[in-house]
Order: sequence, then structure tokens, then C-alpha cells
Amino acid sequence: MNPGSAPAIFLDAFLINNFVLAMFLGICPFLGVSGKVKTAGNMGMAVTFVMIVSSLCAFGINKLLVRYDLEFLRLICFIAVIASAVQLVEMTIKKFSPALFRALGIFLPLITTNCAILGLALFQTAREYSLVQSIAFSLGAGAGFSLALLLMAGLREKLDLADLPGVARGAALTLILAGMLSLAFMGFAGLGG
Amino acid sequence: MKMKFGVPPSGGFSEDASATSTVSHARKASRDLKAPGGSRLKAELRSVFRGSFSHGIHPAENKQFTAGKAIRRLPFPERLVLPLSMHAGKPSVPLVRKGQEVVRGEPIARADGFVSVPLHAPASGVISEIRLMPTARGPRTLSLILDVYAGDPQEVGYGAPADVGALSPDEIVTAVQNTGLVGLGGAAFPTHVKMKVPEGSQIDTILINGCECEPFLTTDHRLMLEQAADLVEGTRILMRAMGAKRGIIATEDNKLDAVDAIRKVLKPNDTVSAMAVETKYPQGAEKMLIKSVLNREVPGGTFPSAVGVGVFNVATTAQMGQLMPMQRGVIERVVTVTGPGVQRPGNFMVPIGTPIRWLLETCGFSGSARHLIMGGPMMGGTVSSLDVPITKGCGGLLVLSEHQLTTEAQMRRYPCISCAACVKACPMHLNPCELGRLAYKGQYETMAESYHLNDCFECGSCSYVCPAAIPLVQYFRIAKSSNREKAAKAS
Amino acid sequence: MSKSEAITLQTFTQGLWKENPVFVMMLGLCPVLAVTNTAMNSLAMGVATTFVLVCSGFLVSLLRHVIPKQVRIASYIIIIATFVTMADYLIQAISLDLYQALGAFIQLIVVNCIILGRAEAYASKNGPLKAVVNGAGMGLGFTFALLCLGVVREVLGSGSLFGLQVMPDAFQPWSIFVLPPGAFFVLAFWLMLFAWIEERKRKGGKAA
Amino acid sequence: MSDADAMEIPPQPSALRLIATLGGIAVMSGLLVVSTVQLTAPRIAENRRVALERAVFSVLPGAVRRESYRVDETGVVQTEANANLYAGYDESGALIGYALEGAARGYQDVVRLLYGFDPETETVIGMTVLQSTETPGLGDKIIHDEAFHENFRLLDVSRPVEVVKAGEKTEPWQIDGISGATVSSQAVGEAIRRGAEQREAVLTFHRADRADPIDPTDRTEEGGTQ
Amino acid sequence: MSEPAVQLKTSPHLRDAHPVDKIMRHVVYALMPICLFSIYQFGLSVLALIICCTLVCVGTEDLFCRLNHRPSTAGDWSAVITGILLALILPPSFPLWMAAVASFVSIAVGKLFFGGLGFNVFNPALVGRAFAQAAFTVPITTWTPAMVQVRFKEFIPSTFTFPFASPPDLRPWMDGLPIDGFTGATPLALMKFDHIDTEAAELFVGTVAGSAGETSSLLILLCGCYLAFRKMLNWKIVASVLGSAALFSLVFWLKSPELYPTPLFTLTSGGLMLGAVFMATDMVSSPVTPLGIVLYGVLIGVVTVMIRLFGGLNEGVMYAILLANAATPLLNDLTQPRIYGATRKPRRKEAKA
Ligand SMILES: Cc1cc2nc3c(=O)[nH]c(=O)nc-3n(C[C@H](O)[C@H](O)[C@H](O)COP(=O)(O)O)c2cc1C
Ligand SMILES: Cc1cc2nc3c(=O)[nH]c(=O)nc-3n(C[C@H](O)[C@H](O)[C@H](O)COP(=O)(O)O)c2cc1C
Ligand SMILES: Cc1cc2nc3c(=O)[nH]c(=O)nc-3n(C[C@H](O)[C@H](O)[C@H](O)COP(=O)(O)O)c2cc1C
Ligand SMILES: Cc1cc2nc3c(=O)[nH]c(=O)nc-3n(C[C@H](O)[C@H](O)[C@H](O)CO)c2cc1C
Ligand code: SF4
Ligand code: SF4
Ligand code: SF4
Ligand code: SF4
Ligand code: FES
Repeated sequence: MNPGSAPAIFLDAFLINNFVLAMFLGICPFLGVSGKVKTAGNMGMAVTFVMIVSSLCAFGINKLLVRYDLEFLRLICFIAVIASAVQLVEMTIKKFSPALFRALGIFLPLITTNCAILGLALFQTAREYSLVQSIAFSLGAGAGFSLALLLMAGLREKLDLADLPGVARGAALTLILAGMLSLAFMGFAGLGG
Repeated sequence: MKMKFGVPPSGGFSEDASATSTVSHARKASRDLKAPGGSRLKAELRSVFRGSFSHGIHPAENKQFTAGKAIRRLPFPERLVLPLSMHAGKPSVPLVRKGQEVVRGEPIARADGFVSVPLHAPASGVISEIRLMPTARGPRTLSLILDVYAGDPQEVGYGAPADVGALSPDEIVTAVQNTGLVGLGGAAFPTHVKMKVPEGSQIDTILINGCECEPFLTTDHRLMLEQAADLVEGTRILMRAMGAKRGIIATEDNKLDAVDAIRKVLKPNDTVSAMAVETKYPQGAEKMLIKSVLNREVPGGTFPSAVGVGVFNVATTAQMGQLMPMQRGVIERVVTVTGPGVQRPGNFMVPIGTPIRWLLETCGFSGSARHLIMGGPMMGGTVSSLDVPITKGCGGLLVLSEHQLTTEAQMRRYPCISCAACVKACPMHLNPCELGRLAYKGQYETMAESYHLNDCFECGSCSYVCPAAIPLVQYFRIAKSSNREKAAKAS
Repeated sequence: MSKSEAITLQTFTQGLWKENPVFVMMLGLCPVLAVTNTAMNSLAMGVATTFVLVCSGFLVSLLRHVIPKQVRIASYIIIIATFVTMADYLIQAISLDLYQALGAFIQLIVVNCIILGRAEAYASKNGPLKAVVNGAGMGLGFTFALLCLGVVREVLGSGSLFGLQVMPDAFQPWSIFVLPPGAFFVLAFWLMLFAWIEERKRKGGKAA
Repeated sequence: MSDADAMEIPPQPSALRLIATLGGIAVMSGLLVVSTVQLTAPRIAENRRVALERAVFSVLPGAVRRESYRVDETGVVQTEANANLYAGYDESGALIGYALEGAARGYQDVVRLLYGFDPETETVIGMTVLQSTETPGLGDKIIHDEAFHENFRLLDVSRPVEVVKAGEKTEPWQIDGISGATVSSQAVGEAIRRGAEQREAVLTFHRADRADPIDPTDRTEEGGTQ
Repeated sequence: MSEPAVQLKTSPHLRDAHPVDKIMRHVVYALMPICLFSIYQFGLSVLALIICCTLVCVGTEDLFCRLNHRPSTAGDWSAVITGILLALILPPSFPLWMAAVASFVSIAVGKLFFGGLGFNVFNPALVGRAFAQAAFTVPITTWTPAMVQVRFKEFIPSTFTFPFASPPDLRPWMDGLPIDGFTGATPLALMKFDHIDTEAAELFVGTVAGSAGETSSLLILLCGCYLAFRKMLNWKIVASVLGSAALFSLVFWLKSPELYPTPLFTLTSGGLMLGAVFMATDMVSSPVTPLGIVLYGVLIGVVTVMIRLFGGLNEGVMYAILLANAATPLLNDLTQPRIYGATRKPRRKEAKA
């Protein structure tokens, strides 16, 4: 597969260089919201959604900034525009689909200040992705985040019923699990190359 | 006396596949009594031809001790203990005083409302006491103590012939209540209540449950052989009372001689028929049997009437066929006394209220055995005292050996290893593995909400196969009662 | 000046141990995991974050009476982003290699919860001097945590420290420690160690 | 504390005030950023140049001066921005070769490299890895491994290069792979193989260039390598 | 009649199950022929490897139980299985000190950290190997030839590498061996990078290079059959792993036979057989629901072939099983069996009785 093609970019962000497990983006929600499978599913959806929105925003803004030679304002503009875009989307959802809002709503404000979202915008800019590539990238990143989150939530739910030793309580358990997931994901290295 | 286990049965039903496998396992079985009950392949082939439910287990049948032994009547014991609540529902209300003389068959307690039954004197004698006595169910309950007159001819002095054919369904239900009949299959639920067809339901089939899937027990088997005519008569009464078009007497295919015996008393083109289903535990559970015979599933939380079926035990039905035409009451029942701990096992017709101590002494109780079970080994309970009496719901007395007990105790507890054996065994298709893990952490509500705890009917198949020796059924009982208590507190 | 303006030693040391942003508050974990494959990267990241913490704390504190409540978060984010951009360019000017090794994570300091958290919870309520001292303490705590990981990962994973070989030639490096799984494992190890120390202290305290 | 509390008592400030505050902060932040950029820009440019030259000179042994071009489907043009082709000259001003960029997917991620190309002999004369995330201790040997780099002192690229097992190189167009890191070695080979078209363009350009020699010193002043 | 001390117990009063320790013991028996064959193939070094891994696994289990003042669970044989399997999936030349590290990680991090037997979410032996693969990337991809003549006389030089030191280069030793043309490549590597096919018959009896115990698929299959027959191993997992792997690779083989291996090659090469028979079947880390078990197997089969054909690695069984382990709780959740009577319609049309 050509590394620049959309499927390759999707696969890369989804499995090979998984956003959470290999790139270490969005660790806070990964540790914080992975206790229950159901919440994890909703969170995954919300993040994927915000990723697509902010990827589009970032793409547009970057075009403008480059046109006017203002690249040094990139970071400030990204963060401001993404935050307001998410705010806008949040209000829209709240108005038109209360059910969707209940599922995603509580996560949206949290997500805005999350490295995965800004990281996505920064990486796609640094790698000079086209619009199609950017969309593939955000879909892959969202899917990768959701997959990691769901697997983690499943494992943690199962371990809720285990006789864990004292040292394995809390964050240490989640981190060891994340390490093992990360080990397992190493198997995908070079996929499609 | 040393018993050999796993020897092929001597009775006329050795067509059964377990015969071959019990031989091959004889060496092992003689040690620990645990031969699996049949070659799996054969069992599966067989189930292609005979209806069956999926999952379930094949415990060693061990019925050969008593299957060939005809029902024998024993002399009367000196005193009988008659608990006023030996059935499900409200306890009966005594009609007699202390010191009052009673005649065999006389009503001595009346039903207290609809979900309750009367009690009849199982022997002529005198009521010597009315006091709290231990029962198999556990708590001490109010019981009538009847001192039997020695040397009395013990004629049944009550009842009069009646034309059952002339009664309306409602009149039949009342007449059945007057006989004091309850489910003799074990649940002891008043039979007439089950006969009352619920509003909006229609019953098309009466299913007579002769599976007796529990190992060791042979009560129902002998009844089908020896009281086939009463059994068919009872079936017809049930069909008429409930408006069913047909009656099916179903047994397991290790009792094909019983099918033959019943077919002998059937008319050509009869609306009643007899058939055999696969030998497998818990084939006798009504939901499983309905699935096997009619391929219908009783929805969770409902009764068989929801799928147009009424299920009654063979012993219940045979008693009905016997008692209804004479309008008499239930005063005795057949009990299998068996197991490596008794010297003279057999099937006995005993008066209700016979203390088990007396019964065991009569059968040659070795005394060292401590593992005493009322009912079968899969669902029966141990008893706290030898003074508890045989009640209407008790069809078996099983004494396991000391050796059996110690091997049992030696089986070490391990954490669940997710081997899925229990999932493959559960006839309700539940997930005992997950239920067990939840129970271990006391998450009883989750068990009921997400894992169908309340659909578990406690057959014990899961515990039977668990390599980690996890007391799954015990967990589930605790969980259910904890949930019930919580619900009661909340309301 | 009220009493609360007094700067105590605790203002500074708070972030080092008792409220260590990484080990105790579990904040800002992405950079902690991502850039600690060498001690040098850890140090640079720590210094950059401290720089942003101190500067933004100072400015937020200065403007705390000017900024209306309704727009405070937006203002803080702009202020933080400004300093992050400055740090970004400064690092590029200092060393391109370092800049490449840290990748996008310098810019991601913007969303590091530690900084916004400090601005909101501390700088907006305290005087500039106090905010600076507290920010420096927090930054030092963060740098300490980064170095905890960085040192272990570099020594075991590459046999060197700050780029200098410290292990004998024959030493077999354990490359897992510079790979992603190693980051999770080492952080888990430190958390367990600190939890164990805390427990010992508590038990010791009780026994005494 | 007390005055902070006092500040919160006044009700809703006017929208104008909110906008003014934000605007003020934005202006201030703009000023800060712009002055930082101004201050650091020369240093950054210098850093970039040094890094680039280090890379270019390392793949073109003996080179001390470079020129930047861009090569794509349309041919070769001289440019400083977006350059991806560099000509290297030695002290006497003689052309040593061209440095080209190459990329291919490795074990973990894309491997980007720069290699020196001698148009006269059509050989690769040096290689350096610009970017790789290959496994430390295994794939990352492509960066420093002496034996591996020996392959690129004189590699015939007039025909497709091949990567073979370590120690099995018999032909000048073959690369001795690194054992245990076949994938990474293959990636390097692939990156060079893929450059064939570019090299074709460079060759055309080079021949035209030689036919019509221009004084290289003039060009340097126009191009503003500083 | 004496009054017997009646014992109160709840039903069921009978059980018929092989106790856990017995199951584990029989798995050890089943592994013995594979161990012997691999010692026969690779010689003393493998013997040392198996002993080392087993001792460290059991020792670690015992040690931590002691440290926690709990009764030791080292006697339940499960740590022995972990040790033996771990040894069998390491290269014969793997230095013992690294094998000891891997064994320690298997038991300490892969098992006891989660609460010991029954609670671990990943296959402990594979956790150990995955750790070693990421930590000691070079030694774990260094292969030596099978059946070298001196295998019962001397150890492979790297076996007794000094702890924490890197192993010596094996090339001089291999050059001194009276075999020619050995490239140190496994059949999978030959296939992947050079498209050289190895005879399936050779693979079936296992006279090729590879991890200690992964080389004779025939023997592995036979030992697996024994366990399946004794109902100590779920053949459905084995069948769905092998079936899906064969089917998936068949598709690609039909498309371009010169590029992709035959399904038979896929099944018999590398660790697929050992993984499918002994490691995917570890019940603790696999699902319990009937459908979940099949999906789990298919996931392993498909991911293995995917990694082999299109990934950077030439072998993917280990990662495939670890990923499937990670997905096990979700699979269990999603495939809860339809319980008896869970029908919407209260009354179904009567089927033929
Ligand atoms: C409140 C109540 C109402 C019942 N109503 C009916 C009924 O209408 N029809 C019926 O066939 N059985 C009825 N039963 C009896 C049960 O179906 C069943 O036979 C009894 O619980 C024992 O079954 P088991 O031996 O399979 O546990 C009722 C039971 C209870 C507790
Ligand atoms: C696990 C289990 C096994 C059972 N096995 C039998 C059996 O073999 N024979 C039987 O008559 N009833 C058996 N029952 C009880 C039946 O479900 C049902 O209650 C009974 O046949 C109704 O008849 P009765 O009310 O006349 O007793 C079993 C119940 C359970 C829960
Ligand atoms: C954790 C890990 C990291 C690896 N990293 C690389 C790598 O960076 N480059 C590489 O070519 N092979 C790497 N490999 C090994 C390859 O996937 C493959 O086994 C090897 O290239 C086979 O080459 P050989 O035939 O030379 O042994 C790695 C393997 C593992 C397990
Ligand atoms: C059929 C079977 C396969 C097993 N496979 C493994 C295995 O691959 N790895 C392992 O560490 N233990 C294995 N065990 C042992 C045991 O299940 C394992 O140590 C548990 O995961 C520990 O909780 C196996 C056991 C059985 C019965
Ligand atoms: S009482 Fe026991 S043995 Fe008798 S039919 Fe019911 S389950 Fe079977
Ligand atoms: S006891 Fe309950 S869970 Fe266990 S097999 Fe029987 S029905 Fe299923
Ligand atoms: S405990 Fe379970 S099986 Fe028994 S009556 Fe209640 S719901 Fe039915
Ligand atoms: S049978 Fe026992 S060990 Fe096996 S899954 Fe069920 S509960 Fe767990
Ligand atoms: S530091 Fe990455 S999400 Fe918080």
C-alpha cells in the first residue's frame, strides 16, 4: 500500500501507530473513562466525532494561515477555533437531539482540552495531509482511540471481579494493562508495508 | 456390606447405553461412584431420534439397586409425625384435638384458603400431641403426632365412590383439593391450584412427567410399571379438568419397559400416549420436558400454561387416578430408600409421616454414613435430624457413604478458570461462570439485572461439572434470597 | 497585602511531592509517557513546561482583577498558547535535534491539564509572586517525574544517561524500555513504588 | 483574597468589556509571539542550514558548498524553498554529486533518508537517515551501523538495487542487509529504488548543465544560500 | 443404632469433573512428547531452557505467595505449564538469563499481578515472550539449525551468557558446524522475504529451524488430540483458529500463488499449531460463551495470517492471541447466550412433537 493513501493513513493511526498505545495521545481520558464498557463506547464516539470536526477546522485554518504567512499563530488559532467549534456543535446537538446529547454531551467539554484532539490537528499539519488524508487520519485516530478504550474497559470490568493484590489497585493496574495492550499492538508494526 | 457400583442394571431396562459405559468405568466407579452416565456419542445420536433439550449433564444413573424391586408395603411405625405445612402455600388448620382418636383416611386438618390442602390420617390411632417438630425443610413447624394403634386392621374408613365423569371442571378442582393432593414430584405445590386454568390461557396438552432424571431414585419408574392403569385414569381426569385434547406420559429412554407397561393399558387411537425422551439430567424439569416433547419454550417468569401445557408428576397423577373415584385423601406414598449406606435398598409404600429413622432402621442403615439426603443427589437436601418425617413431597431417601463424603471434601476449591464447562451444562443457557464471579464479589443485583439470575431453577448441573469445585448453586441461592430480602425491605 | 500573600516554603515544595502533578494528581500523563525515552528529552520537556507554568501564572495573576469571569478560560488558554508558542520557537533556536525529538509534544503543553489547572485554581486567586513560586514548584515536580521515567528508561533501554554511556560495554540493553510499552510499565512501577512508600509511612506513623 | 472576592460581586459586565478584554489579551499575545519569532528567526534559520549542510555533506564526501534545487515530474529547478535536491561542490568548486531524498515504509513507520548520487558513475556514494522510528537495537542500525553504511560508498544504481542477506553481497547493485532487521534494510533499498525516476531527471539536468556550464559562484549569490 | 453426626450440605451432592490440578497435570503430560522431541532436535540447550523456565516460573509463584503470607499455589501445575510453554516458544539459543527474566515477567506481571490463577486476562506465557521480544529483540530473532551433530555434546554458546550481558555472536560457531547453507532463517522468514517454500512434509515432522517446540505440527496435533479426547481442551478453539487461518490464506493463495503461501504451509509453519493447540486454548484468558469461543478463534486465525502476509513481522501468532485475549471480555459481553424461554412471543406455533 502506498503510505500516503487514505487507507494506509487510516490503518496507521488505527492500529500500527495507535493514537493512545503508541503515540501516547489522550492518555488522561484513556485512564479516566475506561472503567465501564458502556461509557467507554460513548466516549469513543464523542472523541471520534470531535476529531473529525477539529480535523476539518484545523485544515481550513491552516490554509488561511499559510496564505497570510501567519504560521506562528497556528497554535493559538487551533486551540481557539477547536474549542469554539466543539462548543457550537455541543449546542447544536443539545438543541436537535437530546438523546445524542445525553450520550455524548458530558464528554464534549472535557474532550476539547485533550491532547488527542490538538495532537491530531498538529500532526496532520506537520505531515502536510490533504483534505482526504486528514479525514482518513481523523477517522483512524478516532477508531484507534475507541478500540483501545473499549478493550481497556472490557479488561477493567473483568478485573473488577478479580482478587487483585494490593499493589495492583488503581492507576497502576490500568497502566500495566495499557502496557500489555501496547505490547500486543506491536504486532501490527509494518502492516500493509 | 460392600456394594458394587456401576454393575449393569438387572432390571428389564438394560437397553440403555449407560450399560456399556458403566462397565468400562466399573473400576473407577467402584471407587468413587462417579462414572459419567453414558457414552456421549451414543447419547447424542440418541437425541437425534428422541426429542431433547440442549445442554444438561449425564450423571451416573445408579438406579440398578432398586429399579428391579417391586413396591413393598412395610408394617406401620409406632408413631407418625404430620407437619401442618408439608405443602407449598398456607399451612392446614387442625380439625382434631390432643388425645382425639382418628380413623385411617379421616380428614384431620382442613385447607386454609385456596392455595392450601387438607390433611388425612395416614393410620388409625390417637393424636398424642400437637407441637413443634423438626422437618426436612429446616425450621420446626407445628405438627400432629399420631400414635398408631398396634394390631389395628388399618382399613381406610373414609371416602365414597363417585362418578368423576359427571363432574364439571370446577367441581373436579374442588374434589382434587379435598384429596389433599400436592405435587409428589418434589415441589409439593397444591395440585388443584395448577389445575385451575388461568384466565386467557388455553391448555392443549397435559404432560405427565415420568422422567425421574435424578440418579438413584426409582419411585416413578416402579409406579409406571405397577400402577399404569391408575396413571392413565389420572391423566384423563386432568385432561378433562383443564380442557386438554391430549395427554402425553413422558419418561426417559432408560425406562422403556415403563413405556411398554403404559401402552398396554391404552386404547387404540387413544388421546393419551406414552413416549420416551433422552436420558439426561434435568430432563424432568418441566421447562426442559416441554422443550423436549413439544419443542416449546416457556417464557421466563411464566408457567407452562403460557404455552398451553399442564405438567404433572407421575406419582401425583397415579394418586389422582386412584383417589378421585373413591374420593379419598392422600395418606401414603412410594419412597425409594437407597444408596451405599443402606443394606436393603428398595421401593416402599409408606404412610405419610413415617419418621426416617424408623424407615432407615428397617432398611438396614449402617450408622456410619453421615451423608443423608432427602430426595435425589442433585436437588435433594440433607436433613438435620433423623426424626424428620416422610412428607408428601419426598420420593427418596439416599444415604451416601463415608468414602463418598471424603472424596468430595478432598476436591479442592480453586478460583474459576473460565473453562466454560458450566456454560455448556446449564439447561437454561445461562452463564454460571459470570454469575459465579459476580456472586463471589457479592454483586447480586447485577446478577439479576444483567445475567438472568432469576431464571436459574437451581438444578445444580453447573456445580456438578465445575472443575474448580465452586459451589455455584449455593451462591445463586444466596444471591436470590439476598435480592428477595432487599426487595422486601424496599417495598 | 493580607496574610495569605506570605510566601512559605510550602508554596514551593507543595508540587514536588505532596501534590506532585504526575504521581499524585495523575495529570499531564501524555508527555510523561511520550518524551521520556531519554533523560535529555525529559529534562527539556520539564524545563519548557516549567517556563510556561511560571510565565502564564505570572500573567494570569497580574491580570486577575482585569479579566471578567465569563471569559477567563478563553483568556487563560490564549495566554498559555502564547507562552507555548514562545517556548516552541525558543527550543528551535536552541537545538533542532531536541526540537525534533520532542515533536509535537512541546505544542501540546497547551492542553496539559496541569497548566490550565494551576491558572484556574491558583494564579487567578493569588498574587504574582506567589503564583510564580508555586508555578516553579509545580514545574519542578513535573520535571522530577519526567526525570524519574527518563533516567530509568534511558539507562535500561540504551545503557546511557544524557547520551553518555553509563553501562559496561557487555551490557545488553532492554529495548522495551525505550519502546511504548516500556513507558507504561515504568510509570506503573514508580506509582507502585510511591504507593508502597506512602503506605509504609502511614503504617509507621500509626505504629509510633 | 478580599479584593478578589469584591471583584466577583459586580453583576454581568457589559459585552463590550468582555470583547475588549479578550481583544486586549489577544493583542498582547500577538505582540509577545511576534517578537519571539523575530528574535529567534535568524537562529532557527541558521540551525536549519547547519543541519541540512551537515546531512548533505555527509552523503557527498568532500563537499563543502551546496546548491538547492527542486526536482519533480516537471524537471529540475533551482530554488531555496521546498528544495529536495542539493548539488555539492568541493573546495575547488568541482561537482561531487547530488543529494536526493528518499522514503519508504520501514518496520515501524516511514524511513526518510538522504543519499548522495554521483551522476558520472551512476552510483550512490553516501547515505544518511533523516527520520526513522525503527526499533532501537534492531532496525535503528540503519542509522549508524558501519558495515551497513559501507554498502553506500559505491552502490551501482544504474539498475534496480537489491537487498540480500548479510554477507551475501556479490554484485555492485546489491546491498548487504542487516541480519535481524531485514524489513528496515529492505526499506532503505526500496527508498533508493524508488528514486530511479528522480535520478533520471537529475541525469538529464546534469548533462544539460555540463553542456552549458555557468559559473557556480554567480549562482550562489542569486540563490542567497545565506 | 448409634446417632450419626449428620452433616448438613446443600445440593448437588455429586460432582463429576476433573479437578483443576488434574487438568493442568495432564496438559503437562501432553507437553512432554513435544519437549522430548525438541530436545532431540536441538539438544542440551533446549533441555536447559525448559528446566530454567519451569523452575523460575514455579519459584516465582511460590515466592510471591510466601511474601503475601498466603498458602502457596505453586502446586497446581499451572505455573509448570507456563514455564514449559514459554521455553517452547523461545529460540533454542536464547540465553538462560533472559529466559529467566521472561519467566519471571510471565508469572509476576502476567499472572500474579492480576490475582493469580483464574484472574489473569492475558496468557502469562505469551506476556513473558512478548516482553522478551520487545526487550531482547536481537537474541529472540536469532535462530540456530536443528539436528546439528554436536547438539548432545555441547551447548549453544549463547545459552550460558553472563547475566545482563549481551550474547556472543553465533556466526563463528555456526560456521564451524558441519552443515552448509544454513542462513539462520526460519521457513516463515524464507517465505516472507525470499518467497522460498519449505516442503510441507518437512514442516509436518519438524526438521527445520524455529522456536524450540514449534516445529513438529504432527506431534503437537497428536498431543492436542489426547487432551481434547479427555475433555481438557476445547477443540472448538483449535478448529476455529486453524480453520479461519487456512481459509483466509487460501483466498490469497488462490489470488496469487507465487506470492503467498499455501494454506497447508500456513497451518504447519511457525508457531500457529502450538499456539492454536496449547495457547489459544488457555481457558482462563479465552471466552466462555459458545459464539464467543468461535469468534475468538477466528480473530486469532485472521490476525495471524494478516500479520504474516502483510505485516512487518514474519510471525504473528503471539500477538494475535494476546489481542484476542484483550478482546475476550468484550466478546463475552457481546455474545451472551440466548437463554431458554427468552422469546418475545409468549406462545409459539407448535412444532412437530
Ligand atoms: C404463585 C404460583 C402460581 C402458580 N400457578 C401455576 C399455574 O397457573 N399453572 C401451572 O401449571 N403451575 C403453576 N404454578 C406451579 C409451578 O408452575 C411449578 O409447578 C411449581 O413451582 C413447581 O415446579 P418445579 O418443581 O419445576 O420447581 C404456580 C406456582 C406458584 C408459586
Ligand atoms: C432440575 C429439576 C429437575 C426435575 N426433575 C423432575 C423429574 O425428573 N420428574 C418430575 O416429575 N419432576 C421433576 N421436576 C419438577 C418438575 O419441574 C415439575 O415441577 C413437576 O413435574 C410438576 O409436577 P407435580 O406438580 O405433579 O410435582 C424437576 C424440577 C427441576 C427444577
Ligand atoms: C519488537 C520488535 C521490533 C522489531 N523491529 C524491527 C525493526 O525495527 N526492523 C526490522 O527490520 N525488523 C524488526 N523486527 C523483526 C522483524 O519483524 C523480522 O523478524 C526480521 O526483520 C526478520 O529478519 P531476519 O530474516 O533478518 O531475521 C522487530 C521485531 C520485533 C519483535
Ligand atoms: C489447555 C490448556 C492450555 C494452557 N495454555 C497455557 C498457555 O498457553 N500459557 C500459560 O501460561 N498457561 C497455560 N495453561 C495453564 C493455565 O491455564 C495458565 O497458567 C493460567 O492462565 C494461569 O491463570 C494452559 C492450561 C490448559 C488446561
Ligand atoms: S423429585 Fe427428583 S428424581 Fe424425582 S422426578 Fe423430580 S427431580 Fe427427578
Ligand atoms: S443451577 Fe442454574 S445456573 Fe446452574 S445449571 Fe442449573 S439452571 Fe443453570
Ligand atoms: S428460588 Fe428460583 S427456582 Fe426456586 S422458586 Fe424461586 S425463582 Fe423458582
Ligand atoms: S465450570 Fe467452574 S471453573 Fe469452569 S467456568 Fe464454570 S465456574 Fe468457572
Ligand atoms: S495529558 Fe494527554 S490527555 Fe491529558
